[in-house]
Amino acid sequence: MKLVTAIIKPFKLDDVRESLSDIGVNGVTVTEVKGFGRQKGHTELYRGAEYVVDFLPKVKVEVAVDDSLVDAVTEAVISAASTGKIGDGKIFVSSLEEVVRIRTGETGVEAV
Amino acid sequence: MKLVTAIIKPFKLDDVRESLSDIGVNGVTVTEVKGFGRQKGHTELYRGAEYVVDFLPKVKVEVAVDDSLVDAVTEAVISAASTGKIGDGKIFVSSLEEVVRIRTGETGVEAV
Amino acid sequence: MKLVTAIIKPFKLDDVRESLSDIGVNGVTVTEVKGFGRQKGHTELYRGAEYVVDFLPKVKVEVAVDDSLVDAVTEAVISAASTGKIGDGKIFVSSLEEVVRIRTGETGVEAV
Amino acid sequence: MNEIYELQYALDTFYFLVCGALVMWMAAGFSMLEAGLVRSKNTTEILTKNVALFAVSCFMYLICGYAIMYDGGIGLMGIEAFDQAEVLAASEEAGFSGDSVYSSASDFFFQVVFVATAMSIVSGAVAERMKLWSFLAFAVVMTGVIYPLEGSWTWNGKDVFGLYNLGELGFSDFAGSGIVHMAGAAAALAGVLLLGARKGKYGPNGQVNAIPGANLPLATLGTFILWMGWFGFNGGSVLKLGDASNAHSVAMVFLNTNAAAAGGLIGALLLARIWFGKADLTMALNGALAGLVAITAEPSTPTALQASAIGLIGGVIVVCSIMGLEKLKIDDPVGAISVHGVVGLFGLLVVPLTNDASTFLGQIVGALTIFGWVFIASTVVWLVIKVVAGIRVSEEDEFNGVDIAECGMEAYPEFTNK
Amino acid sequence: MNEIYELQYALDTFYFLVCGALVMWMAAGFSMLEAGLVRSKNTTEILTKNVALFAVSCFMYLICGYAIMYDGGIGLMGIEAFDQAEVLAASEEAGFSGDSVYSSASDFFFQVVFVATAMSIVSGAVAERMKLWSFLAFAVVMTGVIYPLEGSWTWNGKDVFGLYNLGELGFSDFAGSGIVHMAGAAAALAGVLLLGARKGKYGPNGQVNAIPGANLPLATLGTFILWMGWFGFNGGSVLKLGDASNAHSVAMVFLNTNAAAAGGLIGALLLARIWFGKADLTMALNGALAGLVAITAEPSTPTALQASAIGLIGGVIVVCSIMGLEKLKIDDPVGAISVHGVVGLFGLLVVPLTNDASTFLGQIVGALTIFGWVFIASTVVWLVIKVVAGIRVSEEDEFNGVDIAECGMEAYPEFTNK
Amino acid sequence: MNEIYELQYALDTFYFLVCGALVMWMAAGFSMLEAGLVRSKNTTEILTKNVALFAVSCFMYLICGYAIMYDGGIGLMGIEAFDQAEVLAASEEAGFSGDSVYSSASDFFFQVVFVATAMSIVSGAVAERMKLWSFLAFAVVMTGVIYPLEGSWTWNGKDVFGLYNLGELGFSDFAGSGIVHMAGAAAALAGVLLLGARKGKYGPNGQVNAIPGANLPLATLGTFILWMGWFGFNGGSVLKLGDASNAHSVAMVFLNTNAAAAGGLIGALLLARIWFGKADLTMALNGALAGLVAITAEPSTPTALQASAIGLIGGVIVVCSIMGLEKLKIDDPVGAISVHGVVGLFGLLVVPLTNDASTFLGQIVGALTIFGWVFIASTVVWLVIKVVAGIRVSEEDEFNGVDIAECGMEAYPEFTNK
Ligand SMILES: Nc1ncnc2c1ncn2[C@@H]1O[C@H](COP(=O)(O)OP(=O)(O)O)[C@@H](O)[C@H]1O
Ligand SMILES: Nc1ncnc2c1ncn2[C@@H]1O[C@H](COP(=O)(O)OP(=O)(O)O)[C@@H](O)[C@H]1O
Ligand SMILES: Nc1ncnc2c1ncn2[C@@H]1O[C@H](COP(=O)(O)OP(=O)(O)O)[C@@H](O)[C@H]1O
Repeated sequence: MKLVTAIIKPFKLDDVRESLSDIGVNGVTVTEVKGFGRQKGHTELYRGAEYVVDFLPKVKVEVAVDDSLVDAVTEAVISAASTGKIGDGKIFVSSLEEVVRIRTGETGVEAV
Repeated sequence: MKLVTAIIKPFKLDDVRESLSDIGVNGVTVTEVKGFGRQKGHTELYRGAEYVVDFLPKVKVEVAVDDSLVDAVTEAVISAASTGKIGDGKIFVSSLEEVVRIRTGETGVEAV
Repeated sequence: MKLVTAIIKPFKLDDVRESLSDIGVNGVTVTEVKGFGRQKGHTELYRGAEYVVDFLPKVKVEVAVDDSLVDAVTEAVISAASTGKIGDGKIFVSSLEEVVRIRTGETGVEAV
Repeated sequence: MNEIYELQYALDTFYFLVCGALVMWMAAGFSMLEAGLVRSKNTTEILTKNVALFAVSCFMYLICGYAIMYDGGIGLMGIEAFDQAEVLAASEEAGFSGDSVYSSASDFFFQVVFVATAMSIVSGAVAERMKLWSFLAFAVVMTGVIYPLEGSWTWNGKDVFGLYNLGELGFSDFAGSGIVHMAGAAAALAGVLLLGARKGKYGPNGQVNAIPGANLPLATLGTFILWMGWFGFNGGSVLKLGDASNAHSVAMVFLNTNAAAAGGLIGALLLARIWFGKADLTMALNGALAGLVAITAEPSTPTALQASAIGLIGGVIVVCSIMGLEKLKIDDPVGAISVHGVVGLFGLLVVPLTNDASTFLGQIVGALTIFGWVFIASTVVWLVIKVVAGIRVSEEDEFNGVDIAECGMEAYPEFTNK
Repeated sequence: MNEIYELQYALDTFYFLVCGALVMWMAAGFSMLEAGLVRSKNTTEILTKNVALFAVSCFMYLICGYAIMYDGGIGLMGIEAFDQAEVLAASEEAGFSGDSVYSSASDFFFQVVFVATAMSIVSGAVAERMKLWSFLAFAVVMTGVIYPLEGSWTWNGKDVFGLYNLGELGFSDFAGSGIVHMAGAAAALAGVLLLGARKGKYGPNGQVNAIPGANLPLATLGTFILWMGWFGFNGGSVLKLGDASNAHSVAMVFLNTNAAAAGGLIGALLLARIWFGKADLTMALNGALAGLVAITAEPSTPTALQASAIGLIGGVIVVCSIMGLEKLKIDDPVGAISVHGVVGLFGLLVVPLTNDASTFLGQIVGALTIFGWVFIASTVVWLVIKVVAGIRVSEEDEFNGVDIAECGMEAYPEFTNK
Repeated sequence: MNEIYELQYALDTFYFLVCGALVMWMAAGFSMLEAGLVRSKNTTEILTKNVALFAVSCFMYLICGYAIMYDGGIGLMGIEAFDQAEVLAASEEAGFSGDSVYSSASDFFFQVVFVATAMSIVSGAVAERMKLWSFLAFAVVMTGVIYPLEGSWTWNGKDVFGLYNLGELGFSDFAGSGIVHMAGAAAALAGVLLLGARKGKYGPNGQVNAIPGANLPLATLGTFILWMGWFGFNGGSVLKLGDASNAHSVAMVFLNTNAAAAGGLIGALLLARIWFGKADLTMALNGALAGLVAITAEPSTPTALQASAIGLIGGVIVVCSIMGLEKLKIDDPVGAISVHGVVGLFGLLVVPLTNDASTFLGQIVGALTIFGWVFIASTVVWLVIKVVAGIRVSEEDEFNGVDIAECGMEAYPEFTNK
């Protein structure tokens, strides 16, 4: 099993979720994160003092899938999340040694 | 060292933490996440327009433990987090190459 | 590629980000988390009833880097995040099988 | 002289309207106080309860409550009529320094906002677990019948079920420590006893768990609104402004009302500091309200120092009462039963100290009558509603928050919660 | 008798000032209502719009609006002068029960806050997408010219462009259901049609997406503030307090205003419950406001039951209107066009039922005149601004929220959003 | 004629009470403004400070402040007494158009809320780092002695320490730009200088860091509340309503107060737009308050245009002052020293332009006297408290927020913070 983690722009979340559904992924876990990268933050102002908000809101999408699906998932994320503008984000793939469904105790592919 | 990551129902957090303490786990890191899976979201209403809140609040619990403890931790989480109803969540186990305690620089089992 | 994950005290975030920049790391992803460990929580009071806030606010910093940079990153985090007081946090290093930049499709070291 | 009477009539009418508008404003105060002291998942519902109970109170009192309490017409029939000759004759009879002559419409307006106040007290105590529509059903009966009947025995001087007369026994309740506040608290207590505590409020070993309110600035704002509105509540209850003596009386009432609120806040804040080691804001707010409730039974006769002391004691009492009710596992999220009930009783009992026209006996009988009637009648009504429609939301709805279940809508839909 | 006239002058002046202060307070009500019903990323901007439009309204009406509407001096020149002999002569002429004689400064104060009310209605409807400075430019023209001209035809009895006279046709609008509320809604509608809907409000297949307001306690507070302020709005519009008959009239206005608000809330809440299955708080709030708007055209002649009914129908209409406008893809985040426009029209049309001095013809012509003038004039002004400076923020700014783009500042900078 | 005097007495008393209630309401305004402009971790504490300082002010002024300022009885002894014959005699002597005769209780009520206003100014400036109980200890001395003494020299006409008389020098401060606002700011400045800036406010290289307030809707609400309350503050300071000339004066004061606030808001908003490139809401709010402070020293003599201009200049000054104080590293989270101090001084200095009864010399000496006395006395008191109990919270408590440390309670316990 693999864990595919994508850091994407928040407003792309619905698109990504849908395109994952389309390829048969039934579950994802989503976290609000803040990203720092090549894309620059913006400046805010408060009573005459400027300050830079460096960190940009991003969303982290995690999907545990069978090894065979990794490429499809990666593709799906890229096609749905890409805007071509800086800051579109990253995908990380890592290996999971075990996956368990808490409710049933099922493991492996059965569990996701 | 392994990292055990559990996605659970929020109101089970205290139970899980306690049952982990019981088996000697002294530290955990918790993140608010939103989950999408077989469990369906609910419908809200605003001025006559319905909308579905797809993502359900979940809690992600991460525990770094020695390899020997992985099964015990998995067991503990399952027993504490399970309600038998859909949406109870998942456990992912992955491998950590290194663990460091920032304060002391200790590594490995010493560090957790 | 490796993923270096550091759990640190929130007010050390800016220092850590700067010291990472200094060694050439251009991107990080940050998550608000709550930690439970040796450092104790504090007590709040509400209308005469005390309650313990167990979980302390922490920040999780994730950096994907080339294998060669792992030690430098670890060093940088330790030096920036350490206060010497309990609760300074942990660093976890794990392996990434693939890294993709969504915008360009670049992979590996090119992608970060 | 007729012009002078007309000016007096106009001034007194205006005085009632201004005071009434201030009391109406208290509805916003209760809303904000309660919205601040519940959890965010129950906030939309408590707001809905508060706006709806205000509307229901106004409607029911207009339909039949005022008629029951003051023998007026059903639906205020005829209140719009104005007869100058009648007004002048009444003024002549009363004399310039006699009873007040003013528009009956202003009288209704001033009275109706009192009913809403009584009802607002209930919503806070039963918050976070009572069904919205069951609550509103209760509001219909409370404001249409239970309160008006009790009001007719006190402010309208009728015999209690034809048996005895409170005024003759020396009962006196200037602006309603008992008639409004304790009455509201009695209805609330009946509801709370039937409802039970919020899930998780009391632990298995008798421990009391804190369930912090989600938005303390709102609670503070609510308290300030109530404090301000109370000037209308007590100040208007002099019932006449238009001669020098009564004007001075109104001024003393304002002064004493303010002094008592300040005293109550100080009393509660200091006691909380000593007892808990921290400056508990919510107790301070309850203390100010307790000071206000305590002085409400008689704000015109105490000196400024006496008013301060009465308020201060009220503030001390309310902290003790809140802690005591917790021990008894009577779960009142906003402290309404303590503030309005326990301190309301205290307010009634100190009246004879400064007002010779009242007696301890009268106060005790009056308090028992009001509490007994409202508590028993409310219990019956709550029970009927419980049987017919249920009064408590399901465990799941309580866990998820009543906002989604009852209103379908979150109060702070964008903010992430811990 | 001179002293009596002076007292009457003082009382009537004070009455205007108190009522004016209450209407000024409505500005806070609109701010809170709108701040509660927009998303958090657009909150600073809507607050800025609201405080700034109030200031602009006060300034422009002072400079030229009042002069246009009531033939006064530019910049209120001379309003500070006081001549006792003149006052007494005027009082003598009017007689004790005749027209009101009071300070012209108090008159201006009472009038100026009405302008701000009309303008506040616009800000809500165009929220979350209109440029701040374009909005304020519109406010300059609306409060300096468009509203005053229309006001001169109605409350000042001038001929409409020298063509016909609304008063002669039997048009009557007591406190401004049409003159203030529908006028504001007409300007809002013109703006909304040119602006278009918020991005994401309407889906590709005609589906209506919910965009929930971020802070419902604020919206509720705003409604309570408006409810309270409305006593000044309608109550002050009797224009005289200082004799018994007028005092009674003021009292009836307070009573009816409250009854209509309560009726509106109940009507909207029940309809929403039946229609959507849930107790929709935002509809209940709109219902209360609808009740208030509905009674505003004539709060002095209905009986209490009639006022309740007028309010209740207003509450029902507003829910239907909001749903209807959604169908038409007219995107009004706070429901201002429905509450003030549609129900304002309804308010005008029911006047003849209780007030014989008005006619249906007069009401219809009046409504068409007000709506036509304000809508057309506003469209022209919006168009000019659109060409010169643009009226809609960029898509990116809309997505990120106008707060950062226009004000550089978040409303809740510390709170994490979903 | 006696009835006329009684009506006049009643009307004037009522006028004081209504204005006093509006000023009391300003306490809520300061609370909300300050609660909106601090960080969420310091919100419970600033709320506690605000409610507690109001109570302390009321209590101390009742105990000894009023006696010191106006030679009354300690603890208001005897204020409750009413003697009709005395009232009538006094009215006769004053004459219908002469000095106002009204209830002394209403006078106290109106005065006491001014003290609280002065004290509220302090809490904002020292926010986020001062110990709660040290602050309250200062409040005891400030409201019990420092302010009353200064008030006795100005509004009560006593010689300054027996040396010179401000009235004789031509000092005039209608409603307290100097006596209340600048006095509060002087005490605040003394506190801020001893306290130092909040940690992190100023960077090592002289850079100024922004520390955004957590809840701008609250800050806006607070400003609207203050704006409304100010009608009582200035309007009541005419001290008499009950004849035509004074009634007109009160009306002019309302008009000018509103015009100045509007002017101040516009001035500050435009300047901020030009200077910073953005429509800075917090500056606009400060601008409105600056306009109000500027006009407070003399709202009755300017024309409407003059009042607008005075307000506008006040709004410009406040932005410059805030930026200037930042340069000097005087850290004032809410801008209280600029709004009430700098603009208060400006308000004093423009009085002679419209009011011939005042002189520049008098204004300057008066300003120096008030500022000198309050600043020096406050410094001494702050120093004593600093030595005895400390005035600043520990670095750790400041970092974690004073809410937990002082009140044990979070203001928004459920919401996740960035
Ligand atoms: N080395 C990294 N490790 C972890 N997260 C990263 C890394 N580099 C970038 N990110 C995340 O990806 C987001 C987008 O990266 P950025 O450099 O701004 O643009 P792009 O993805 O187009 O190159 C960042 O905001 C951050 O959350
Ligand atoms: N493939 C997956 N990858 C990551 N997270 C998942 C995956 N499937 C489910 N989850 C997480 O687990 C939660 C529960 O899953 P769900 O399918 O609703 O019920 P169950 O765990 O009982 O099968 C989801 O809300 C989501 O957070
Ligand atoms: N075994 C663990 N697995 C995951 N996170 C941990 C673990 N132990 C500690 N942490 C995280 O590290 C933080 C600091 O740990 P703590 O034991 O308090 O202090 P220290 O790092 O100084 O030993 C915790 O708050 C928690 O977030």
